[in-house]
Amino acid sequence: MLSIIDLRVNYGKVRAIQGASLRVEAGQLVSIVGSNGAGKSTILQAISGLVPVSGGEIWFDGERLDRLPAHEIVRRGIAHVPEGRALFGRLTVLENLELGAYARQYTRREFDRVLEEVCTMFPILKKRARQKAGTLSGGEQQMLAIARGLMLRPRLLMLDEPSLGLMPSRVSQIFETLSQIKRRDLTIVLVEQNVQESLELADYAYVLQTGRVVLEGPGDVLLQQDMIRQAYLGM
Amino acid sequence: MDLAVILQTLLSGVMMGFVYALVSIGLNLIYGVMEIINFSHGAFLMLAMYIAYWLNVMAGTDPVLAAPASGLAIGLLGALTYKLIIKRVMKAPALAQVFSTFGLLVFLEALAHFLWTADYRTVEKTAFSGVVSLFGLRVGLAKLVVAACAILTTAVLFWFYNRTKTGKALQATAISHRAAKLMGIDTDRMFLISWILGGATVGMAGAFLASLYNIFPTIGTTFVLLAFAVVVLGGFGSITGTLYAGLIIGLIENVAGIFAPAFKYAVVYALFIGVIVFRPKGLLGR
Amino acid sequence: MSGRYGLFVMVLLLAAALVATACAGQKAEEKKIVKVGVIYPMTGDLAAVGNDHKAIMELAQEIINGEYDLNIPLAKTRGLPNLKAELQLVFGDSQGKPEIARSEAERLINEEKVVALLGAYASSSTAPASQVAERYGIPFMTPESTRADLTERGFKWFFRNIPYDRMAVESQFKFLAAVRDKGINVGNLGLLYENSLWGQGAAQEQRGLAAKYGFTIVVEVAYPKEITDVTSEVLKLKAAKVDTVLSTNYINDAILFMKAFKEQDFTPGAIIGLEGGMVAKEFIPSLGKDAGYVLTTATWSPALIETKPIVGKINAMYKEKHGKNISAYQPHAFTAVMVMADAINRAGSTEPEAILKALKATDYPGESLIMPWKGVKYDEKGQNIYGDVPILQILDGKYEVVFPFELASKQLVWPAPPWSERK
Amino acid sequence: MTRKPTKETLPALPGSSLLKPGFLVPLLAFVVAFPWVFQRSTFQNTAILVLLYAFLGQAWNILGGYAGQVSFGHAVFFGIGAYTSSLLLINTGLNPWLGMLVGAAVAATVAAVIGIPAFRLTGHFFLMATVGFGEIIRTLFVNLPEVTRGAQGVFLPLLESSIKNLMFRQSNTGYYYIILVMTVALFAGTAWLERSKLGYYFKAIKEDWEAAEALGVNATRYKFIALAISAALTAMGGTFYAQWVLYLDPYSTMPLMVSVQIALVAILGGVGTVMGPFLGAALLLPVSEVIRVAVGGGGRGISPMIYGLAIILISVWQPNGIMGWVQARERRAPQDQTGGAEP
Repeated sequence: MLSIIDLRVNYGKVRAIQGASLRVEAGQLVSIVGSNGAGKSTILQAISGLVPVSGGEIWFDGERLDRLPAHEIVRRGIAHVPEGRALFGRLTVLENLELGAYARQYTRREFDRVLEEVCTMFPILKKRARQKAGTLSGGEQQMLAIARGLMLRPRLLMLDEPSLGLMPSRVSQIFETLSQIKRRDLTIVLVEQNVQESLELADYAYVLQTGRVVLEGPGDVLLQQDMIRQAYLGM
Repeated sequence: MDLAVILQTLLSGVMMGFVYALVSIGLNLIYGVMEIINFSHGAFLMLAMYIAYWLNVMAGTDPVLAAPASGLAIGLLGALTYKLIIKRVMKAPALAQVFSTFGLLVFLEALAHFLWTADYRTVEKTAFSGVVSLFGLRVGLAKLVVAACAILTTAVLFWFYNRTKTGKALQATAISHRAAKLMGIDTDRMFLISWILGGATVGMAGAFLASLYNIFPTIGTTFVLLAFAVVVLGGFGSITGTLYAGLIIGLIENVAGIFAPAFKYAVVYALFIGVIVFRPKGLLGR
Repeated sequence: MSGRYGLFVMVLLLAAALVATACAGQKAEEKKIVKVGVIYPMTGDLAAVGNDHKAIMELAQEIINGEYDLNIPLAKTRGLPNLKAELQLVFGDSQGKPEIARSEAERLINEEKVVALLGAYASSSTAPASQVAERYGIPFMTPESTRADLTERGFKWFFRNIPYDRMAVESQFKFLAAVRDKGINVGNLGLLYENSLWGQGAAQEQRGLAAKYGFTIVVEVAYPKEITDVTSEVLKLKAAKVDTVLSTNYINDAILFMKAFKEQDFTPGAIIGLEGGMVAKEFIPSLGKDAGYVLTTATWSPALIETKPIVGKINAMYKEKHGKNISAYQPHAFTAVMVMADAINRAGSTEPEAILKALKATDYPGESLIMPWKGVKYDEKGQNIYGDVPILQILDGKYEVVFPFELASKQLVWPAPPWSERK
Repeated sequence: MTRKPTKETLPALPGSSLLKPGFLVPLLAFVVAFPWVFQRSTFQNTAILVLLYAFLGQAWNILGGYAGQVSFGHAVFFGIGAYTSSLLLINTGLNPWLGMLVGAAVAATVAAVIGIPAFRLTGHFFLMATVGFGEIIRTLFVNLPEVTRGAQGVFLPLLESSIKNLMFRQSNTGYYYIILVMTVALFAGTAWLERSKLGYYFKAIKEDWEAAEALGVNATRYKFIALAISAALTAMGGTFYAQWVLYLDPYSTMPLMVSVQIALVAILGGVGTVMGPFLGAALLLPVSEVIRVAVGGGGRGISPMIYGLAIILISVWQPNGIMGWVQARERRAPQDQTGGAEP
């Protein structure tokens, strides 16, 4: 569904991604793990068109993405829930969700149905609909960010550090949600620092180091690898 | 000081407040969405006043009715400004942005001077003359009509900004370009829209003001400094804030005018500095 | 590498361009020519004034250099007969900025070798430009800068034709006193003035003279000239129960105030302006009948076009060329050229000292002036002592002389009728 | 590899080729010889204006270019300098050179007071605050006639021509050399600043305020220092202006347009570079002069039209100013050399 071939991204002189190739099959949950600065977020940003690609190719459903502007990529059905959530804090929860559906020309009725669907997954958001997004708690904000992404009815959902900065109890809640989403046959790319959980959840995973893929394989297989255990799980 | 004077002052302040708000909204829209200060805003206003003036001279159109035409024309000018200048300096240092619009101001004022000389011009044929008297308070009809039009225009813009999909997208872009892109919003289009809307509102404001003021090439500068104060006071990116701030400045200006007219703009600027220092998000910022 | 040389070449090219453009003006020395420099704002905010002045001064030059049957010295003869030379005006652009006015004065003196300077409209430009003339020992004549202390600097080379602000204000008070003597109630005075050089200076004179003539000032309203809304200022005047407003405004604010007076139904017995906005060509067209009954001092009045033959003739010549009547301060500029040319001719020489001597001996006849003055004659400070300042009133959409009473073209109307009773 | 002009690819001293003797010596020779070569007063006056604005632009550059705090209110300091020395000269007969120092001190003090609220702001907000302060202080100057003579302005008394009196009656050469010496000294000082610890701190503040704080640079303190230096120098320029034009009033010395012109000189030349303000002044002022002479007096606004257009074009095509262009050439130069060495 999504294939990245020999991707390179430079920030000025800094080479953030220096030739990474990844594949994501439809219906899979693919995890990308790696230490800080390994280039995980950069890959997601390159896919969604937020950073210019210096080399390589990104293909999505037979269409080349890396020449398209960001808003066109969203229209292809790729939702990106970025690190730090990027909510519209001044706007209400409902308005945030509306904006999540911006790229779709829903009719009123379709919109209501999608909204209902998303809200059954996150009941708390329905209660907070008229509240400013900025006033929500950290966990709630993350829920909203994911919900907003789902409003697109995406074909590919990319999540960047959804559990970052949350209390442990909230973290498990997020992963609960993720597995729930996964069950709905959505294709997901997940970038996480919680390597254990994310690999448990993943169908397939890539390990990134200084802008290169150093290891890949099914999530449970990788979880058994010594390198992973030493580097990320402290075992 | 008797009550009548106080009430009259307040009324006059409120009327001017709406005018200031309308003049400032476009500035705020553009800054809110792009973080670019449009120094040529005053020149846009001036050109709009000339459009209303010439329509009045040539076709006898009342300036208030010229508003759609001048709104359209200045909206177009806004679009051109964005396409030809702003787009090219967006990635440049902030200073280059400041100076590109400043250069445009100099250019447009000189152009007006070249085309129409520095003579003061006054709209002579207007349907709204005379004075309305209400409970002993007096207001020029033209001013009343202008205030009403300002309220109406602001209301329409408010509706657009808060109730339409494009309006919401503008707000989203104002909050974060990156987040807006992730929603599939074409930010480049939003920038263009903000310039069109910014131009159109100040274009309409200019037509309204044409019946109240003398028209000459540098008339815009008089308003634009006040407009900056209004925008800062109201908070960037907030239309409601701009409306309230316009009212506050109109009131302060008029009240200060009673006590120390020579210092009245100094008082406005002092307040303006106070606000940006202690409440940088504006008096009503969130 | 080539970068720095490229830049150097650029600088040199610029210098070359400067030389080229400056040299272009230097030719045609064959005919005997006497040059007089003129400094006005030709660009910038005051450009309209400068360009209007230039137009009428060129007419004056034409009259001097040609033969015209006009009762003006030098009109009937060609050029300056005593020097057997033609007069040439050389214009400089001050841009309305003091430092540029200064530079232009030096340029005209050093490079154009002018024998005298005229200018420079705004007092803030006249001051530095005349300082240059003083330093070089060249006569400087201002046709229209009214700031009082320009003639208080002890300058040897400075001359002023226009009655300055103090004289105009004096005229306001002579008028008020005469009106009072007629048994009309002048009542309390209120000062309304734009808060820059001119307005502040006028207010200062008005304060002094009010005390001297026994009038009471009950309120002073000074406002910044870039004003956008004047309602509160009008309310302040109204609340202070002002009977007579002494109003010193530029055109823009003058119109705003008149509109606000009407809006707030404020009808003082009289509004007396100090030229400026009240005599500007836009004042009556902009306000229509609402301009009625306004009084103002005026060193020149459009009424003269009809009442004084010489003014009519010059106006006809001007109108034929430019399609409009002469207005406001243009006659002052015209007069300055005539008076200066006359002095140079009498001096019979281009030596500064000789011209100075001739200027000091000036006694220009009133009937040859397109001004309403008795003539031009300078006191030891260089001020024209014959400059009278009549008071005009706008009646039926026209400026009419109402004071001095013996020169009145129409009867004074005081108090002005309330707004509601005007037709 | 992309060849985008990013920060990382800049040489250590941007525009340094203009600071080498190969450029400086001929330039200095040219400016020193200028009044002898070009005796016409137009040239001399324009040259004085160029040097004065190069001086003012450099003073602005210390705050706006090096420390990154963009001000649109420098006309206030210019006016304070001009007024302080002139009023002292008139009221107490103080020598203008001493008056210049007093003016600088007053301006620095006022600057410090303005800085207290203004430095709580950054970016556009700081800029807007300086505009506001400019308007407020100008209003005060207009409305405190007891101190400033109000809008009436100030005539300077004519003193005997001498360097000591900072006044020359007949010739401009004296003025020219005084402002030349002032400007050269300031530019030398700036070149020193660029290499000094202080300059380094300024740049650190400009690049990343928080990072500078984290490195132990007291950012606020250095911002105040930059502002005070900048204001004091601008005031010195003001004194020179007063002694040269011999007339002052708040409307012509302290309007927003003067503030903008000061900043414009530095920005067009290239902010945060030693030679930028000179290049900006040398281009901007003669160009507007040449346009004015070429188009003629009755140009009805053609020259400001061209001026405005020029500003737009420069900001669009060379947003880093003339120095941006010079730097781009410098970056290309080494490659050209290696290219030339190969067969």
